[in-house]
Amino acid sequence: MSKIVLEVEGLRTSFFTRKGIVKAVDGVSFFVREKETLGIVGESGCGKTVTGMSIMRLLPEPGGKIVGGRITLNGTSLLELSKREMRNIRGCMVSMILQDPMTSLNPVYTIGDQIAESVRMHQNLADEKMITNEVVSSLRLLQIPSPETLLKNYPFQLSGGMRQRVVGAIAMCCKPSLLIADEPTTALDATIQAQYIALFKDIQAKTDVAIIFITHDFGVIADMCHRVAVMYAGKIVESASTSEIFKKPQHPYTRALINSVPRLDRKDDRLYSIEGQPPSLMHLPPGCRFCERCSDSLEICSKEEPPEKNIGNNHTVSCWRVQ
Amino acid sequence: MEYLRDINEAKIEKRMELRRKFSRLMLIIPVVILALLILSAIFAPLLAPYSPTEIAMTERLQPPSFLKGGSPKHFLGTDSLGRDVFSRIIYGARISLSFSLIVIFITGTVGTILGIISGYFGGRLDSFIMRFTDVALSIPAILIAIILAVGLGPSFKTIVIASSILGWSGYARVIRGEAMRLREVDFVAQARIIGSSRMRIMIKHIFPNVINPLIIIATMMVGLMIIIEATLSYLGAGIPPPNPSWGAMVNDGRNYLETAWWISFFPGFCIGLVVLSCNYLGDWIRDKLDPRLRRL
Amino acid sequence: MADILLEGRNLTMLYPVRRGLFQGLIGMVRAVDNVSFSIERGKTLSLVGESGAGKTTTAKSVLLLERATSGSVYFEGKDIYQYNKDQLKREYRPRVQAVQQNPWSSMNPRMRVKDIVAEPLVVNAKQSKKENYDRVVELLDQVGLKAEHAEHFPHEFSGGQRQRIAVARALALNPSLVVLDEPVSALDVSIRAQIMNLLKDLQEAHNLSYLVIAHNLATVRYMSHGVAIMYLGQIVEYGDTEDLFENPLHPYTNALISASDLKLPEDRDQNEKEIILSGEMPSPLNPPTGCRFHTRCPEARPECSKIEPEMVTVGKHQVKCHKFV
Amino acid sequence: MIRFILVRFLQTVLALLGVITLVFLLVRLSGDPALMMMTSGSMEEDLVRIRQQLGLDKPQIVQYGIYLKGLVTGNLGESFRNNRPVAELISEALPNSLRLAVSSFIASMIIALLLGVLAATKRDTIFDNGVKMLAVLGQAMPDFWVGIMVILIFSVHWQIFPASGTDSPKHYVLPVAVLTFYILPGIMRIIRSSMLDVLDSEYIKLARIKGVPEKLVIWKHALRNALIAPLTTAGLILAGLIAGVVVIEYVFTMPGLGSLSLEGMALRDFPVVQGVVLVLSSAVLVINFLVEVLYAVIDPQIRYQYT
Repeated sequence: MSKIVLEVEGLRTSFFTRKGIVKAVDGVSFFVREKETLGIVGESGCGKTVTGMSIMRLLPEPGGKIVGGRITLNGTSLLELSKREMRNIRGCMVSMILQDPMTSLNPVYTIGDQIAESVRMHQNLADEKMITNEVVSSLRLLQIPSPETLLKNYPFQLSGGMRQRVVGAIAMCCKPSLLIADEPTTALDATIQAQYIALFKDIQAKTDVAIIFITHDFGVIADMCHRVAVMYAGKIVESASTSEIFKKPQHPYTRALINSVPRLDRKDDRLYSIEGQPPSLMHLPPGCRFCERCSDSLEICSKEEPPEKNIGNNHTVSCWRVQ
Repeated sequence: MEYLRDINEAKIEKRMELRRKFSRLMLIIPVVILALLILSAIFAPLLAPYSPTEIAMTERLQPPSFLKGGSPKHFLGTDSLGRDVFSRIIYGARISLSFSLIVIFITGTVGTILGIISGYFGGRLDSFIMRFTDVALSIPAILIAIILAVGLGPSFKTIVIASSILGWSGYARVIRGEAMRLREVDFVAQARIIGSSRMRIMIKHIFPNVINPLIIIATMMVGLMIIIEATLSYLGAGIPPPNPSWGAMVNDGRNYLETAWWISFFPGFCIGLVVLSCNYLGDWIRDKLDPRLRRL
Repeated sequence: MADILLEGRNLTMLYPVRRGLFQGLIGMVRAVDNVSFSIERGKTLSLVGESGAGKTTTAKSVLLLERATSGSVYFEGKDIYQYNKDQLKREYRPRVQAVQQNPWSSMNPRMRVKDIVAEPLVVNAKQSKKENYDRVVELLDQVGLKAEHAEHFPHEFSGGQRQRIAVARALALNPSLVVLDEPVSALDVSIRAQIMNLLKDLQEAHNLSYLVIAHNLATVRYMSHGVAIMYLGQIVEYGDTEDLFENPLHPYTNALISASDLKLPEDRDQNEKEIILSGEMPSPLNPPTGCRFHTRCPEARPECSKIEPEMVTVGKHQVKCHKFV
Repeated sequence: MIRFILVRFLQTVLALLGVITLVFLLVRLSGDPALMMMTSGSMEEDLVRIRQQLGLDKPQIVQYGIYLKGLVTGNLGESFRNNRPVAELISEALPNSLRLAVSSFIASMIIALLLGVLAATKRDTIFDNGVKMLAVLGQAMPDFWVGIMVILIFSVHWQIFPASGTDSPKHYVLPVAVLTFYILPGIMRIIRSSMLDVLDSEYIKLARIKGVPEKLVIWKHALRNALIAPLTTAGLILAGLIAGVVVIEYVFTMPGLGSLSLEGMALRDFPVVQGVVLVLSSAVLVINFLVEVLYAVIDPQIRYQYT
């Protein structure tokens, strides 16, 4: 087994708003190994993005706060670092790609400037030429055609797919050991999305980077991830290797989610549909959070939260039905 | 330093509750001030102890009653012609309030109509109206008032015209932006699919959705209009003497600063207080209705 | 002979591109280029493609939000582009309605649900308020909402419920055709199935025709009877859904299918490799000569860059590719 | 870029023509200038003579032409009061007004930038609330009253600064301070709120993800984008500045353009008033044009749109 890059234990993150406390992430644990991709899948508002931002320690201020847990990256406990130490790690040891390529680049600086800034900050390179070399090689890594000419372009001159590659180059230019990708392909077209995923598989093969892939799309998970954690209302309800999740899903939510997605390789007559809405994170129910929408809930489900059970093969489930 | 913080949720909840209570409390003060303003404007003859214009040379330059040597008959003292400052301030509320309401009504109506037309139709008509608006926005009403005052002489009518001639531009710009945004919103396309006419779309779908920004600008304009009226009257382009405009009263006291500062002080203080209340309430209304428009 | 409800014949839509302050004309975008399709009564046709493929523009020409530059739309055999304003208002508009992608922006936030759903009736049919209200309640029931929802405002509903309201509004005038523009893509994964099932039920109950705009092939396969794959303003493959997905012909269709199927790498056959297209869709301002797909096509041949392929019929569907000429 | 400047320049000229016409119409609308010049002892034939002198007996359109021709040759007419050319009066008064306006503008710009940016980065803290309070007060208190109160305290009571005149830099301290306080809140609010918008954007998130120090995030990544919004409202700021100059000159009895026009108003000296208004509104338009050029320099997208 290769070494563990990131370990998150019992992470709890809340937002303190005027209307009340939103428990966006409520006791989440997982780990990622070198050269491994972990998918975090869930619907909007389930806490998957907040988990990513918590690892980066970039929660929206004021209001967003980590209230419990540990985050360990390459043996360093991130929550105990000073602001300056954390800043040196950010963009260097751990990096992140955001969802919308159209807005995530600064419109008034050139592509070259924006990548070079990262290089300059985290690598001790004396000479401008060496910096440019680094920038160009990171653009090459992202398979951007004719990188030298691209350096002087502004973001608005590029297509969405190209911009997302530039964002990727910024993330990869300091050779991070962990990359958090927050729905990086959602805003892209299908064929461009396929390109981007193939690209990242290629990069992972070349660089050993561990990737956390945050998404709501099972197609992307199947293509890209080795292991999957399914989140629902601030908790991980099930986690296992990708093929286990697809072939032997245990949690009723996972099952329902997979069955409700139409398939391209077969003709469905009727889709399985989950009725109702996820609970409000401000007023969580006492028992299992999926209980209200679950088609085979037990009496205990509405009263007590189910504990996490390991059913072998690193497959964990939180459900009273699973023994 | 640790990023992880031990947080007592109950304590935070309690603090937030206190904050909510405090901000509700803070709202009462401006509401009371504005209520007083409106009441004194309506019931001025009943509330004012003296006539606002009657000259009493024997009573001139009396200090306010609460100062040493002050006349007990005149709460805020008297001016150089012996008129009661307090009574004049009460009557001044009438002028301030009626001026701002009239101008806001005129400019709001014109600005909304132009804004909706410009934003909804777009194209050349829009760029024409908007260039016009930009120019109008950058020419201060004071200049127009000065020109008009040369010809028409200073009067209530003069400053109403001067403030209205270009005053619609602020509304037009914002409303046009909103209308333009709304034109692209799906429910307008949906209305067209259903078969609605342009007129129906503008009245039924665009207009109700620009009411919020309209209310927001209008409330913010109340304070501004009070200041404009006062400024123009102060400069001599507005309400002619002996009528009690707050701005003109400040000017009356200009030559008596060393001996009778209260003549200038109280009317100006009044303007500040009223405008402060208007703006505070305006901000509150804006945050309630549409926080997006913070930038206005 | 199939019962054809609506037919688009050789639709072409050009947009002038102007730049700079003088608004000088710098070219024409061929957003839709010679597109023909037909929709049978009670059936669903899907237009599939990536952004910029021209599918939304095509739908706009059907909804008459914009008129095609050339070509025409036939409804029940009659050319509606020949209709005058009055005829359109009486005979066409009420019968072709739409559900839009984003349920958060497709409703006037200032109107109550009852007014939103009743608006098509108010604009088109002269009925009493009472009649309208009864119809609204009936419609809400059909889409799985309750009568008391009629008094609420849109912001009180979740995305899924709003999309139900949008469907109710689209059905108010008993249309024959409903254009569904990405009807589920703005919704959360767990809500999508509800809406897709609802749409299918309503189709059966009212013998509705659907024109679906979509980019997700799996959704399309579940929803539709016929598919048109679009690329850069043209239909490149067109035919019966089952046939097309079982036996895709055009290289672009193959690439799209490969990019969107849900398959674990371990389940792929040895010889079944994922197709990754190179490059991006060219600008419609300057489309490539010959076959528009040749710049990205893994199977391009020399003639592809020179001669534009004709649409040919292969088996049960049509394809526009030199491989089959 | 050159095309952009050229087109905007042409539009400015057109707008200028519009303003000139507006002033012309306002003067005609507001009454007969000849009547205004009449004194109590004037005769009917004086009226006719003055009308002829001013060209008022000709059709409106011809009058408009004469008026335009005068403007092009720099002839703004003569003052009724002392028969001196208006252009001369203006050029005497202009430097005083410019000194007042420019120094207040620079002062308020610097303070607004500092306070606005800091308030945005320290959102909802005591500092931010203090800045907001300052802005609210500055917007609520009428500038002429603040001026008078300042005179009361600093000139009458403590006698530190003179209350009127323009003789020495010391004379400018109070007027500049009051004018700065008057225009500051508007600029500060715009900078603060546009800074808040920018700080919420994805590219700022990305800069932080890159590990950029907070200082650089704010002053390098955010500020340049945040400056675009205040630039688009430059017209409004300018209008405030000019209105402020007129008022402050009057309060502190400084011989500038504002005082000139107000005296003209009081004496119904319409050529002087017309001249000052024309000069000030043309200044507004020209500065607006320069701001747009600056805007193009900051925002590369605009620069590229016109190449």
